[in-house]
Amino acid sequence: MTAADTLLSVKGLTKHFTLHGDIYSKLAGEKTQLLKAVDGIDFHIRRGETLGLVGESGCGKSTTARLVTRLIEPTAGQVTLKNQNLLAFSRKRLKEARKEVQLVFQDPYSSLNPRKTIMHILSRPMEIHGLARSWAEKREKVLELLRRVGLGIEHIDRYPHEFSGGQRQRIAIARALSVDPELVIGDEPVSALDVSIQAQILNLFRELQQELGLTYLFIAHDLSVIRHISDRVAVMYVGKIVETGPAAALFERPLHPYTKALLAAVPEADPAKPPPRLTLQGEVSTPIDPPPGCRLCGRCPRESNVCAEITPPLVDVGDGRQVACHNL
Amino acid sequence: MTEIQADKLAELAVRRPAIGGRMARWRMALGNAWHELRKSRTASIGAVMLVLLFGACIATPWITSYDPIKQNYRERLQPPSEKHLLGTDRMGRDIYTRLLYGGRRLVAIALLAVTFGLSLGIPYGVLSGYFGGKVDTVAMRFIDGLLAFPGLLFYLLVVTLAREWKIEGLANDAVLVFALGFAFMPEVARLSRGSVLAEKQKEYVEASRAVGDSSLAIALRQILPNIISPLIVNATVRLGYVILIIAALSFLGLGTPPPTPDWGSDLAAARDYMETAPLIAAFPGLAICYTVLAFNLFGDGLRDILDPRLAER
Amino acid sequence: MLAYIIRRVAYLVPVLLVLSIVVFTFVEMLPGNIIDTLVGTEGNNDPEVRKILEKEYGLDQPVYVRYAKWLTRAVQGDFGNSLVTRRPVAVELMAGIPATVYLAVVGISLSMLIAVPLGTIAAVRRNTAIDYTAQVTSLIGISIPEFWFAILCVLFFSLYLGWLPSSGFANPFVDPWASLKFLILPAAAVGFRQAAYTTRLTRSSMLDEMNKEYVDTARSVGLSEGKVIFKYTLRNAMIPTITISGLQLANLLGGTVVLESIFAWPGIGRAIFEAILQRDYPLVQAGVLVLGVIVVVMNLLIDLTYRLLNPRVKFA
Amino acid sequence: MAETVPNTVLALDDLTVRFHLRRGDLTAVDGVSFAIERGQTFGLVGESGSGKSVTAKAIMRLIPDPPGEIPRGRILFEGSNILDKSNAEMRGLRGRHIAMVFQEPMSALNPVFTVCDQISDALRTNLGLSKAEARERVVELLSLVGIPSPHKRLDSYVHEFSGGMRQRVMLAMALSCNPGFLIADEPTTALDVTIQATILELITGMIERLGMSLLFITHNLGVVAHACDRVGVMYASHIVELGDKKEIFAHPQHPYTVGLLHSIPRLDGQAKYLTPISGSVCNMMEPPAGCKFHPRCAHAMDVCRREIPKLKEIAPGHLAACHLHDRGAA
Repeated sequence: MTAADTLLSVKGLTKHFTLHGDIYSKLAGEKTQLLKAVDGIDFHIRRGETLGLVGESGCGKSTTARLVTRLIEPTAGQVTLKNQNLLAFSRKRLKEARKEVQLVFQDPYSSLNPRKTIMHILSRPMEIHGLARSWAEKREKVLELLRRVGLGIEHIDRYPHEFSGGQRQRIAIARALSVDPELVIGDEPVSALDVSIQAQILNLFRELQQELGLTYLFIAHDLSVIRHISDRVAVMYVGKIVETGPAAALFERPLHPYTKALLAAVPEADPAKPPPRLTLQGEVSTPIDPPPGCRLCGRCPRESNVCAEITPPLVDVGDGRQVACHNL
Repeated sequence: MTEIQADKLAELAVRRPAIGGRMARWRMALGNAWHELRKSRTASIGAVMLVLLFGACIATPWITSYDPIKQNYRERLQPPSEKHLLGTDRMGRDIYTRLLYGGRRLVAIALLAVTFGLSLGIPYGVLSGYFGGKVDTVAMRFIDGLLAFPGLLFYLLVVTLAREWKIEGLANDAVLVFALGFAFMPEVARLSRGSVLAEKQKEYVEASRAVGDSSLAIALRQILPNIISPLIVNATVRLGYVILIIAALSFLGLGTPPPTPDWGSDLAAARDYMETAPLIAAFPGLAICYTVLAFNLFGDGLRDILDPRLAER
Repeated sequence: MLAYIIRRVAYLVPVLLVLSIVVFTFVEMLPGNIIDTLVGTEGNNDPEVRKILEKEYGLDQPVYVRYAKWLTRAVQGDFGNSLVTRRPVAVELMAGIPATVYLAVVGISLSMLIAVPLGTIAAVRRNTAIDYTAQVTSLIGISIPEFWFAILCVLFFSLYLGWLPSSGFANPFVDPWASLKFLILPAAAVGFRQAAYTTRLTRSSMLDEMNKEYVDTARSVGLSEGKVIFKYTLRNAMIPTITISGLQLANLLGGTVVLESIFAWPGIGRAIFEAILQRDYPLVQAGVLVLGVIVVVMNLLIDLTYRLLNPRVKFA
Repeated sequence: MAETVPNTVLALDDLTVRFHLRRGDLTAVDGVSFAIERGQTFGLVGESGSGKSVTAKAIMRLIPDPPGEIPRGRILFEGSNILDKSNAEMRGLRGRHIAMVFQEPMSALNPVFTVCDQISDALRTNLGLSKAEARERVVELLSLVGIPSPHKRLDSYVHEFSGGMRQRVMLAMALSCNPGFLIADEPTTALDVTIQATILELITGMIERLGMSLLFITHNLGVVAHACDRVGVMYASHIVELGDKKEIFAHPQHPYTVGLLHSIPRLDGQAKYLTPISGSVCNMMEPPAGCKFHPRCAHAMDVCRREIPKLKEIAPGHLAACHLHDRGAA
């Protein structure tokens, strides 16, 4: 892999939220707590590939999406976009970066402004980035976008409430495409949709990637969706990446106990497959003031003494796979 | 792409709403508004009452020929008759005429005051809510301070000041507009801030930021249109409240001094004749009631229409 | 919890500051000054006397110094003397507070007693005659000017029927029967309007709550409809109702100016109103400040009650 | 249609639920019939808006009237029609014989009462326990559903529990009065996959242990595949296919079921492109004439646009409502 192949890389990316940090809490003697939403993660995405980021709710996947787009500012770490340090970007350069990286959100109902027509929603980004000058030019581009995402052109002057969830998600995708981005980040873009619609949208993502050579960071909690769409996968647990690797290998032979547990818990739509079960103990650990050591401590079937003290680093295990576990 | 589609595409690409088109759109919007209004009986009744009220206010000089101020001692305290629809007061002035002129003034003051309050409060609340952080904290503490003024007292202070400075006539009305609007401002600011905070959570705001829209543009062009409905409802109901306040102030003798026609002070003046001519006190009271009720009904109905949670009840 | 209370109390500081500045500015903005009043009344316009008086009243100092001094004294309860009675303003004000509290508390309690059951029934029997009656009555209640309603009450019950005195006050501890007779009309006038608000509020929050899933859950385990409505649902619906009623009580404590003056009720509202008419501005200034403080403190208490009633809200 | 043989706990016969809304009438459930055998778990599966939750509420008689109405059909529970029962009889049935677990325990449990208050209220009303007895029983129930140190969590409020624990509380409440029949309305949908697995295990374990029958409502075919014995597939207010779980997964007969199964991405990563069902669910306010699925169906024929297909037995115990099979049968 050469550096030129890498579109986005993230090193030690960290976001801590402070709880009870203000003066009143201090006056009342409350302890300041740190919510370590994202705690030093590394990953990279190569041009043209899809990296799937999977984990349970609250593990920091969505925060990661917002950090790499600088919708929120990280506490520490580096984000490199096309070999440039995204965090050091000037206002102007950041605006350009907004054109290069686009987001598709989870909730198709709240991600479109209900008071704006589809024409406005899709042409506004072009306006901001000066991609289309005249009204007619914008109009033509918007119609082209609608066609591209499989919507009828007669939809252009309608409002979002006239569309179904799946159609809205198509509009949201069209908006992301309106600025010709290189990287599209999908933050659970199909989890609010019904199965039959979800399949349509997944196919659309695939088609667009092939047509436009897009790069995806695809975030989801549904493992089958991740398996389906991703080339490589990163598994997150409470602010940390515990395992990454090519999708096929990772799903066939998971190495980290958490990945194994996740896979075992999925109920597959096939009565012949083994029933879902949980191979871990207890419930998801808290990201608030987590103890040192591995985040899975206390739940893991393969725990040893060292786990409670030292956070396992993400180490290469060959075949492009990395795992953060002391007891492989 | 089929040929028909290509045609349609070309047509859509070229067709731009012309002026006539825009007019049509307005007409459609108006039609839709009426259609929506019909969904709520409360709102329709309120709307009809308001149309009558505004109509009477606008048409005042044409629907009465009396002078509201000129006294006529030969016709004091007359009961309702063909000549004087609602009778005359203790100065022999036609009550119907005084009600019309008083209402005109009252409604105008209320409308201006509420508009003033909205124009102060909306930007204040929207910006405070959108930018958040320390600015927001300070701004909201200031609002809390203003909200700490109990009931009528703030108006009493302002009206007193106006009296001491001998501000009279139109200037006095302007002071009233200012005071009432300023007192409405904290509520508007709070409400719009609350809506902005709720709206800010929605992903379309994040989406706007993600495509590189500027903060001010997001706050004003994206968020503002979405928070208007509760504000309209609030302002409508507030109009009724403002009218009650103005009436109460003039009832207390702190409004515009006589002989200016004024429902509140006319009512106060009629108190002395309550036993002999109770109708004189009844009419201004009924007029206030009608006006406030109209605004309340309309506001209530509007809330039902605009609040999707109530839509299916 | 503690942190929350500390936070809320700390928030009071800027609020009270705004309040005090506005109240102070009010007197500052009056044309002329206290010397004019003093000198003017005595027909003496000697510049020397003015100078001495100015010094005595500290008017030669810059405005912020005077504000600081005034505030320091006000915090200690010293608001100066009334220009009319020459007695300390604090004494004059304290005399009015009990009557105001008496009226406000009785009025609010009366309204809650009527409005909560009425609002609940209206919500449960939605779109029936009871509901429409309750809705129309409460709409009229919030639309009718309270002074007009009061006058109508006086007209009917005092002048026409002669059952009740038209105005006045008696100490309930001295003559409870007379006091009650004096109380009925003003309390009804306060109560009617409040009841109108509270009925609407109870109805709409009951409707909100009745749509929630926990109501179905309660039914699905076989609880009786009465229990579902009056225990499970009403308890939730009462949270906003009690909160708003508290706010209204706070407002009534300072806002019954009109009713107090119609019924010659010797409360603080009437005291301030009369002070305005008599141009007794130290009393006005202090009165508004005191009422503002009462409102602010009441709001704090209501907020804390709300948080106690509602286990969902964390003290953060 | 549904025979009330003694072994049948619940039988729905031509159940129809309609809502009269401001915008017009909406038939949420249209002629639904199925039966649940004693000790069996019946899975009702369908996408959002298909009418599965309304069916559940109808069984519990929780459809608000107005705007809801049940113009047709019977719900036979233990042989007698629930819809004919008086309110008092219904109260006796609820909790003690039929109970329900809702999707969102956070909104389905009362926020201002402690967990103990809510569960013991049910116990005291239905079983006439004293306050102390009820409290003891609540501890038992909470430990039964796997809440650690239940005597400590007794006086907590719902919001103080985590998502998975909340659903356990919900289950404890439903099981509190030993009902023989449980309705679970999307009990795992709001949960993460690992928690979903534990709750699923808990529910199926409980059902088996207590010998209960279960109506399991879900949109997740994976859950159905592992938790249910018999399955009914709902689409736009109709049951379109009904049969044993293995039959349905191995030989789906209705084009909708087939499409659904082909829409699910697989964990083993086969199929680069999914074959989704085209279009989107019809507007239930203005449903198409004939088969509700025909606008999305690849096999739609003329008759599909005119006539609503009836459920027909295709193989023993396997029914589908599709005109394609008319031809086969003819």
